[in-house]
Amino acid sequence: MSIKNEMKLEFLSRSQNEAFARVAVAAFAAQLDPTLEEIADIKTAVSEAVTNAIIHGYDNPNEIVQIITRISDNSVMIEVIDRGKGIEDIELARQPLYTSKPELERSGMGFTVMETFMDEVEVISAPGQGTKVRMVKHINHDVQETERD
Amino acid sequence: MSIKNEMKLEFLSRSQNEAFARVAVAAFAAQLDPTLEEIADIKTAVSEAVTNAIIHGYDNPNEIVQIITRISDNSVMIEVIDRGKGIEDIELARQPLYTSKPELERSGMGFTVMETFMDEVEVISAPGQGTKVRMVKHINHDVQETERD
Amino acid sequence: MNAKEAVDLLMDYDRKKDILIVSLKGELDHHHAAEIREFLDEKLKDPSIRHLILDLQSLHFMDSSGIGVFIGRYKTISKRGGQVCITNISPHLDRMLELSGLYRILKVFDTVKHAVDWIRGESA
Amino acid sequence: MNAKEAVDLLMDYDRKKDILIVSLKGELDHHHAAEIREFLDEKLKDPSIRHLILDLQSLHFMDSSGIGVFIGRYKTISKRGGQVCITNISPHLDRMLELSGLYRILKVFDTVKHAVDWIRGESA
Ligand SMILES: Nc1ncnc2c1ncn2[C@@H]1O[C@H](COP(=O)(O)OP(=O)(O)O)[C@@H](O)[C@H]1O
Ligand SMILES: Nc1ncnc2c1ncn2[C@@H]1O[C@H](COP(=O)(O)OP(=O)(O)O)[C@@H](O)[C@H]1O
Repeated sequence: MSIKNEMKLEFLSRSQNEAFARVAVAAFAAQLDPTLEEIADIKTAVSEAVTNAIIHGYDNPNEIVQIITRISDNSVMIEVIDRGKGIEDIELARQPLYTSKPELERSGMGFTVMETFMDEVEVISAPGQGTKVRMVKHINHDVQETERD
Repeated sequence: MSIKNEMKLEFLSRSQNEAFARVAVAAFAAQLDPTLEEIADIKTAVSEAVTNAIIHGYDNPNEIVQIITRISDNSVMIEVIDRGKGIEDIELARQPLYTSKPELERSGMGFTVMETFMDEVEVISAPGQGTKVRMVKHINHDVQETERD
Repeated sequence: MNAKEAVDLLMDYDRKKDILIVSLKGELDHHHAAEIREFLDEKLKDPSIRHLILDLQSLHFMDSSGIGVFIGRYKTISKRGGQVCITNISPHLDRMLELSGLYRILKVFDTVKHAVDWIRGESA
Repeated sequence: MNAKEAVDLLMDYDRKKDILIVSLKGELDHHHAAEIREFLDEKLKDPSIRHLILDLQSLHFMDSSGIGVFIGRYKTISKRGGQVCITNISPHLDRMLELSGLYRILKVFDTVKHAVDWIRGESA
């Protein structure tokens, strides 16, 4: 992947930053000329990963969530990183409907949504060290040309 | 100023990131519930400062431009930072119509625009060290309530 | 509309006998989930409400936090023997709801009117 | 419209005898300044164009890079003894143009038609 552009974002672990984070990543990814559907996919996946960092990774609103976004010719790579609690059993965490916070009415569908809406999702995590979710979305310009009005 | 929220943004010194930068800052400042006019002011000022970092601060597209944004109860503070050339004579640089790049059809109005659209503009710069432009905009919620439909 | 409203969640509601109709406008993420949850639970304190229709026509964004909200309200309503319907779903939302298995418990309709008619038919 | 077009600059043009009418859509910043400059300079190679009308109705954003572009084209046109007019200016753009002193050299009109009529009157 030859990198064409890159940005890094850091913000406090507060829920009001969820909207900001997805808008910022979408604005950056817009350089690849994605369809509205592709932008919606990216926004949703970013929202899931950022929400997880805020509610699962950290237990207070004064920690830092980091997002790194890289653009190549036809794909965008997004890393959402926290230095929080980390995940004990990544395989279990990725199962549809698994949530450690049912009391918050979490559905356990976050990772499933990321996997459905992005082309690649990799989770790197260690208890006490934090979590990095790396997602890739291919932006298919050939398909786009015909789909777009 | 008691800080309510904070973010930091870093991106490569390429002109296609100008739009991204102003959209990202505007999305963050939106938490203060500014009017559309206030958002337009902020976007314009950010665009000026980021453009300056890219064309005056650096001479290549692989350097880093940094933006720090802090929100308090009724104001937003934005710092646009480069580690580039720096400014020899800040007073001269801030004069309306002064530009060191007339060959690029720069109008020399960048700092004047920032000063007009923001409430405070401070320029910290040293030759060879880079430039930091710190801008503050007060978001007046009283006026807003009556102005907005 | 100002800049903040674009990413806010707004709620509107209507009442047709034992049916509560709530339309959601804007963005439903984790940040707004608490708000909509409180709003709905406050309304559902009224025991004469048996059914719930959620109109999503103006919901421009939703992540999996919304699924949790829908399931939670479904539990309340189904204890009363009522139905939860959702209407006016965008293609993007459709993929999310499909994925979550919500279609097995919620009824989906094109319009609020169709949902009301169906509930009337069911309980007739 | 897709996401990128929202922050792109699009140009449309029309020709009325010796008047070139260009409408700018989108965002005019430093990134797009080169594009619009090349577009205008290419068109202005045609010496039969004497006047330029820039219609800014759909220009949603402009920073001081736009001022530089306007002044540059003004220089070309005024050498030919022509006029540069701008039309359909938003309040935000108005503050920017006021500030820059551009109103001392450019003529401003509500509509393209008014600008055309005025040029016709002047050169009559
Ligand atoms: N950043 C994170 N830090 C710690 N734990 C996490 C993180 N992200 C996810 N998890 C764990 O993985 C589980 C499943 O996540 P997810 O599929 O997004 O569902 P949900 O957020 O609804 O619980 C979470 O309940 C949590 O236990
Ligand atoms: N970040 C920066 N780094 C170095 N020099 C700068 C920077 N920002 C501004 N300057 C200097 O200040 C001058 C005036 O800036 P400005 O008012 O924005 O006008 P313009 O960008 O049109 O030249 C520039 O021409 C440049 O010489």
